[in-house]
Amino acid sequence: MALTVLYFAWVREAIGTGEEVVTPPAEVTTVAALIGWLANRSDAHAQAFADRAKLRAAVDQGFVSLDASIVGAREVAIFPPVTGG
Amino acid sequence: MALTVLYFAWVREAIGTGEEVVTPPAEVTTVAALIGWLANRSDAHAQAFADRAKLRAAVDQGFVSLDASIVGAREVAIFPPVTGG
Amino acid sequence: MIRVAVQREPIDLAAEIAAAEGEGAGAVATFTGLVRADDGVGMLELEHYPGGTEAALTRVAEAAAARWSLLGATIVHRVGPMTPGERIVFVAAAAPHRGDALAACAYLIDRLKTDAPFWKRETRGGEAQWVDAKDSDDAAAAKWD
Amino acid sequence: MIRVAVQREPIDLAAEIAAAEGEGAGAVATFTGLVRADDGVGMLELEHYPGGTEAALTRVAEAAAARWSLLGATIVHRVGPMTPGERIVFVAAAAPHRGDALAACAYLIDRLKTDAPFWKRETRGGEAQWVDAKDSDDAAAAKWD
Repeated sequence: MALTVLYFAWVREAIGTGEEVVTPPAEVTTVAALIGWLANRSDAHAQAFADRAKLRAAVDQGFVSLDASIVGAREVAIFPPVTGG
Repeated sequence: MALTVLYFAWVREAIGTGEEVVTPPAEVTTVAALIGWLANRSDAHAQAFADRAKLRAAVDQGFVSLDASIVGAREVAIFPPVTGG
Repeated sequence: MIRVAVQREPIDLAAEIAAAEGEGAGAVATFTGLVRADDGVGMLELEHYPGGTEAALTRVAEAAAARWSLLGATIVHRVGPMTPGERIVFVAAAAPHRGDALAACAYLIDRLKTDAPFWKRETRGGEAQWVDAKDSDDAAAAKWD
Repeated sequence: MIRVAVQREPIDLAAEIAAAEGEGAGAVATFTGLVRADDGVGMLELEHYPGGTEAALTRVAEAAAARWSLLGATIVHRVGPMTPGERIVFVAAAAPHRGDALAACAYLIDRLKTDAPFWKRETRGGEAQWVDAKDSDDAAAAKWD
């Protein structure tokens, strides 16, 4: 099923786009698995995702840990730790 | 020695003035003793000072307890608990 | 960096905050107390101890500046008659970092309540009454000891 | 009673505070974060997650309203480029009593720092760099758990 993936801050810059629509295989059921699958799309993806400890994620606009499920999700965002305020 | 005594809020209203200059005898050395001595000046004073638990004081503009010394003081203020802010 | 004022004029919030921000701070915390409209009060009058009140407010602000890393501490308190919705008091703490600004702001208003000579008289339906001090204010002030 | 805004325009403090006071509150606590001028930063840019950021800020404000007796909770956050001295963020809590307003105000800014998707990029001497998250922010947010 089509999934919108959003990137922010240096993740966005490293990958070179802020948004892509992908169709991961059915066995990709968590954020971590999605990141592993996306890492194969290009060297830029692989480099952006090299250090998982620096990545945070949201599923359908809610912050989640990387082992959270993406089953049924429409939008996943991958980004560095937040620094607002 | 001449001492300025200031009254505020309902203490001022009960006594009928906000300020008087008095010369207490030398044995009046504390705020409590001063209040006791002032209570003899009029019925209004006696009534204003009837319940000591409702009185607070400052000596030379600093809050003190009623057993504080007034020796050498130039200004003593007597008033109800404060209610600012 | 310390600003203390006791005034009969309304408190100009925009001007006070601009002055507090002008210290070059990264963080400004403020507290504003207003006359509540919800308990039947038609008018509130504030009496103070001229000279003694300013001295007490300065001591409160100086104590905050000694305790936290501040760029500025402001206390503005209104006296005289005022009506529901009007500002009674404004305090602000400006600091490089937010923790200091937030803590100092809470300290300023908590200590002002017990350490500065002001007295409130409320008028309800034409009848004026001096406001009693609250034990909760003593407790709030004591937590900073 | 909840107002959340993410905007490129400068934050109009006087208007935001007037709106917060308009809730009929007896107590309004505010926090303003500004771009610090003291560490060589020439420009600061804020990126956000359109839709996701507003949703996160709304959750923070609703959590504050559920936890304290509030009349209003306001969060206004600026995005895009800004320069030292400009306001990045403004939060306000309006309540009948000061304890609720002060606590909710501190909560709003502490949780916003960790729970809302914003990213800062600083430019110093022509060189841009993404700002690292601070452990102290996680600690400040966690104290409300």
